[in-house]
Amino acid sequence: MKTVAKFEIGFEQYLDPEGKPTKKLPRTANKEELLKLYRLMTLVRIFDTKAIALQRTGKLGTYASSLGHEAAHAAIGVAMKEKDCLAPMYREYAAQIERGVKMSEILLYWGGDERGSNFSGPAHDFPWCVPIATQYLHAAGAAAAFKYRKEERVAVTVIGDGGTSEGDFYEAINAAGAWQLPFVGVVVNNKWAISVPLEKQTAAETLAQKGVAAGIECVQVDGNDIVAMREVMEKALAKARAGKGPTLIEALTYRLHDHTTADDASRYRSDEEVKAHESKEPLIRLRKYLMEQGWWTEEDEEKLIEECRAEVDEAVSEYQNIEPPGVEDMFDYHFEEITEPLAEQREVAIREARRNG
Amino acid sequence: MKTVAKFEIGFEQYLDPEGKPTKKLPRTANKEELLKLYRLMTLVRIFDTKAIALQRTGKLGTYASSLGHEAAHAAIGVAMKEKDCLAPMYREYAAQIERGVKMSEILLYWGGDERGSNFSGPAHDFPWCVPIATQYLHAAGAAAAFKYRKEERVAVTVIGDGGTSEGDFYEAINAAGAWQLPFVGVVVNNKWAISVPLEKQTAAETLAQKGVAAGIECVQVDGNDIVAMREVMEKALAKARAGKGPTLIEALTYRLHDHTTADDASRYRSDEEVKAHESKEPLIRLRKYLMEQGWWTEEDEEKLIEECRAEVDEAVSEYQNIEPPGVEDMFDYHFEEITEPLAEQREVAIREARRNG
Amino acid sequence: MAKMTLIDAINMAMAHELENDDRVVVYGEDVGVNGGVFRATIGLQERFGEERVMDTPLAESMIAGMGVGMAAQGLRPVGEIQFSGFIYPGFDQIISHAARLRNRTRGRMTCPLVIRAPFGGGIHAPEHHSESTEALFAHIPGLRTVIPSSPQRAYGLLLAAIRCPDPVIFFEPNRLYRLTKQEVEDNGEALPLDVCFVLREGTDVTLISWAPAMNETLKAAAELEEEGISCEVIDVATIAPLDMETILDSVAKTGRAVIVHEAPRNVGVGAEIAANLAEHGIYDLRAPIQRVTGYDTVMPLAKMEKQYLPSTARIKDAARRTMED
Amino acid sequence: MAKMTLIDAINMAMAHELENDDRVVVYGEDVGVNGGVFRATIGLQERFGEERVMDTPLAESMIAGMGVGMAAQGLRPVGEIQFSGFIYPGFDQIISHAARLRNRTRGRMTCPLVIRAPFGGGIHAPEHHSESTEALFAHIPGLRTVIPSSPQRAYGLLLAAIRCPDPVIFFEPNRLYRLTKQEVEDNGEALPLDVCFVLREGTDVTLISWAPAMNETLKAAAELEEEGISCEVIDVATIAPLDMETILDSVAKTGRAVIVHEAPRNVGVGAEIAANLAEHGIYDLRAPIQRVTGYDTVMPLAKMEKQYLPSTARIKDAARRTMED
Ligand SMILES: Cc1ncc(C[n+]2csc(CCOP(=O)(O)OP(=O)(O)O)c2C)c(N)n1
Ligand SMILES: Cc1ncc(C[n+]2csc(CCOP(=O)(O)OP(=O)(O)O)c2C)c(N)n1
Ligand SMILES: [Mg+2]
Ligand SMILES: [Mg+2]
Repeated sequence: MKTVAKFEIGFEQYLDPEGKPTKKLPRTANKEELLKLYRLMTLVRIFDTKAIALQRTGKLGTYASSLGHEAAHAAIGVAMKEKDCLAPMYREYAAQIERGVKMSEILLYWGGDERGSNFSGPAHDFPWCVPIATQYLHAAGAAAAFKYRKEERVAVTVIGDGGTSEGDFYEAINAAGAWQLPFVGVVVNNKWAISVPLEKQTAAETLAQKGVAAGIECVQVDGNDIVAMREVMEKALAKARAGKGPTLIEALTYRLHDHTTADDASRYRSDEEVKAHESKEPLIRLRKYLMEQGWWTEEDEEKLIEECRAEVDEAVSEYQNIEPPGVEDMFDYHFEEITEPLAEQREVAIREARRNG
Repeated sequence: MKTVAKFEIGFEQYLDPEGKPTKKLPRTANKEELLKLYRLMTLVRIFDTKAIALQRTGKLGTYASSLGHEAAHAAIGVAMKEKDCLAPMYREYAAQIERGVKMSEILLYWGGDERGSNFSGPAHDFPWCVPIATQYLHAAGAAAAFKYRKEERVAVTVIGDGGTSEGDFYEAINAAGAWQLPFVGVVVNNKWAISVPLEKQTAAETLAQKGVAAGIECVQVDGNDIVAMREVMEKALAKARAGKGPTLIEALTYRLHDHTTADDASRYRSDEEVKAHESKEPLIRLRKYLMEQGWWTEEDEEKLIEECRAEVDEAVSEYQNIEPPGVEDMFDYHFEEITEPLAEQREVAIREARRNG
Repeated sequence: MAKMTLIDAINMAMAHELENDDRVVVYGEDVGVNGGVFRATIGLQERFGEERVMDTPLAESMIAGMGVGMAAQGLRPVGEIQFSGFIYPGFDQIISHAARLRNRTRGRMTCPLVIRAPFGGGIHAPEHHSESTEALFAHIPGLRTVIPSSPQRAYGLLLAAIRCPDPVIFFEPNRLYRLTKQEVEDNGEALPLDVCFVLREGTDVTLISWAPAMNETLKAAAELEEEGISCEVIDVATIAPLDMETILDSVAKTGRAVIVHEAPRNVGVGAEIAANLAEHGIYDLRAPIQRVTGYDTVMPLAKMEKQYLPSTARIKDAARRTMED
Repeated sequence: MAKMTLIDAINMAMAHELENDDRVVVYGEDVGVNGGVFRATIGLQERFGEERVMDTPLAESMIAGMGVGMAAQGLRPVGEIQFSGFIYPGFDQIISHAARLRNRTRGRMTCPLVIRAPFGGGIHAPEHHSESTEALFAHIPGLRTVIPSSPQRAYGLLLAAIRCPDPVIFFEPNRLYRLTKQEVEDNGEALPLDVCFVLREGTDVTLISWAPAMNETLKAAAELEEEGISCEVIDVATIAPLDMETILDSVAKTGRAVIVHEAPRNVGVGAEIAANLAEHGIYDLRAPIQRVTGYDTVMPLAKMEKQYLPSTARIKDAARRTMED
């Protein structure tokens, strides 16, 4: 049989789990940038711990932890420009915080308040997206708008390993390929979709290769290696910005926490498996590298943790001090101008609310 | 960058457009089998011409021609066993006729009568499927049922080039891969989805490679070469039957007619393009090969055409003599037992029908 | 002023908006060179270029979902679904995103998306090509659903839909695409998206209808007139939000109501209208409300579709029944 | 007889059918080891094996579409959609295939498929986890839609759904999953799929409800009793096909009707019930029909959901209003 097409999936890594370079680091891996990233990742981790604690004490609704995913998320945040557009799923806090979303807004959303999605990040960024994989099409649409207006902007979107089984994921990457859109799709492969392990999700050896179906560039990266992750993001963004088409990036990481606070992962996976991944998590390896370089000390670490705690505490008290929304909020954002039938229902609801105090 | 996965897409061909073998033909390409196939393809082509004529004279509704696709369809039909299950799209008449569907039933369906789908083919075969790509999931489900009951049966399904852009297509092949189902998916790439050419449909160089996304075996084949097409089908079926997993097959062919009788392809594609493909169509090449072998003569050809015409004419008169359905038919097949509200509406409709004579 | 068909008016409205608003793009399966399978977009790609009138891959969730993305980023996308029976794969994007983006972000992002689709039965088309699906969309908060039934209303309502800062599902009765011609001026004047149209005044009974069934409803009114039954005829047209005021006013006058639609009866839009009449107009009603609708069956294939569709005769019967009480 | 919760009864019904019918398979996202996110399928994989209780990839169209395929080939698949708000990607397969296969093939093929999904609000869940979508399914010809609201009805109706030779959408009010316990015998006795349940007899006003709102409706009835208003309470439960006879009989007796549901009002199932009352019971009605429903808004996030949901107070108000006329 004649061969008519060939494909190879590459894997990128610069820092191994011990924080040892596996090859020469790229330009972006300088002291200043790496410290910035380390701070961001640390902040998000402390935020995450706090959010889980808030949920456990009834002060927050169901919350999706980002524990272990910090490098993948942070790299997305720093590689993007403000004018680029992010269509996230629901746990990429590091990317969003870097783009200006406040931690209090994240809490507001998981606290059950739509105002959290009217956030301080770029106004053109999409809100959290719960229906799995749908956000990939929003990003493709955004990219089409940028291309149409000849703007040098890129739409970036994120999905999980489980999400790659949904039709919308494929429809989006196929359209991005067909139209050569300025689109970067990230698959954050954390090995689990709630209780479903990757092996049950697909027979594909890598998730990067799903891009082959769309005829687009695709690459796998160590998503716990912030250096590699950033480098791969930067390249994909530059390519997209130059009008050279979309990229699909599979970031290998691991979900160290339960799926959400409503989940109990001990029901379906072993402690040993989790333990085995704890040593590969992204903060340890970056800290080791920074210390090895002499760019970071135990004292720096302690100071940073304190600073982050203070920042998180402030966000929490901001969150807790926000006035509850009025019942009219439920009605006022459905149409630019409220419709007649809705206006009537609004009156009923306001009356009800008054009656109930 | 380290390479973590590699893929190659093979292309299968035995007979070139001139009917010349490009390599040694397989066992199935013996005189008896090839003559059977040639007869089937000729019958379907004559049927097709007749159906279009019926539509043009108001005796049939919109009809989807299979002109040019005969080899791909016929190979599917002969390679499958009766116990296997076919989930077709809407133009694979050769496959269906081989499996026992009557031409009069095909006409009945396109004539706007549901009874056409209560056909004489295997009772477990799915009916025509208009919502593009949905049939791929039915086949995956059928395959799951066969696997569950440990039956040595395979579910075969067919889609067009356009259909490979739909989410259901990907969800089906991914599930088939994840569960290693006895599933064979055929993509009949006829280069056009109504007026949309393949280049606008996807950036993928081949449609076979879409199987890479699902981690399943995939192969491209000259779909106008009945020998290659059959061989590839037989192999995929044998593999599936042996419990060794699914295959995705891209069959390269060309839609020589309008999309359907409601379409006018001259609006969007050139005569030259169509002409260029006419010489590559499947009947010519098989006839040339048969004649070269001394297995077929002009007289055989004339006789065959006459026989086929007679057979088609009989089917047409069968179609035209079928009693029109009663209005109660509209109600009687929604539930095993008609529901109360529907029974009331049925009475109204019967009264109405009586009034209108 | 030119006399034109409903589909010409649709085409003219899109051309008008493409001409006057850079943010407008038209996209969908076969809308380019082919001009759509019904030719609604004919000539638009030639005139406005491939960047503004785009053929898409074959994927309805993509059409809806990318529409959300484009609209959220400042475009005014006008997507076509080839037939309303193929809109279902896009349902999730419409209900979960198009209809919710403004509310979800408390107004930060909006979704000025129009999804057009040929609609309804009566043209002897193949399976799935004749569906009446308005009830599924009318039930969705945050969405507008509009169905014109004359060339003038098609033009004015489509302009309004494209200019609307919120998502609109715009169904086009394909049976009426070329049925009659009407003078339509290309004056850029939009019609309101939340007011019903009183097409005929009368005193005995109000016939309330929309979409292709308007045709049989108007015929019934004319024929009933000859029998001495005076019908007021309302084209609901803006299915959601529903303008009950116009309907209630009319029924307050006539005391009788017949609701006519092609979609299945059970939990159809006719039910909502009847429920409102029962809630707010019960003391005006001089006879039970009548619904003349499609049956609660799958839309049949061509041979039976005439028997499925509400006929003029059935509408007349229903009106007469209201006069008996 | 054991006292158990509604979710226990669901689990027991599935176990009963898995035990007694080889054709039954349970499948969906996280239904295996994890037992479903609410634990409805807990222990089933352990007991019946991975071949009969299967975790699927994350894809709802696949769950619905493969369900059609499995059902057409002789299995009795019971698919789970993780929350009713995630059923939309499977909508096309449900409406275009599950509901039509028997009709399309004139009975040659059938689709005995059950799709279960947790349903409704009130549990402070994240976005999209609290939707009430019954109207979208009740409108679809060829489909049954069922929502139990007590452990006993959950058991009997789920048995019936699994044994039904036609497709059934089976919604489970997650707010009631663990709210109360009731004695349920594992006797394999199914309930009919087309009869409403009269839960309480009364003479002044009929309260018609279903799904989680049954809880507030029953409370309202008890409290109204103390005020001297005697309520008949109907749990519709079998949403489609709709048993109007039971409802009409009750309203013929009481002369007053209050319909209560969580879904948005516009073109909801309440509209169909009201329309039927107006058509067939108008001369029995002594007061305008009242609908107490969710607002025509997107289901709000947790902080506002209490204000969205029909409260006992609103139901009582509506009942009192019917007594004023
Ligand atoms: C369409 C849809 N189906 C189901 C769910 C319920 N659900 C929420 S998260 C999740 C698993 C997602 O796994 P993955 O894509 O790997 O992302 P991760 O949470 O692991 O980051 C599921 C099934 C949903 N939110 N949307
Ligand atoms: C879901 C859906 N969308 C749109 C259509 C309308 N339609 C019918 S055939 C067709 C093109 C199909 O092209 P392809 O898949 O290449 O198959 P071919 O007809 O060329 O064999 C379209 C868009 C449909 N039937 N179903
Ligand atoms: Mg995951
Ligand atoms: Mg094609």
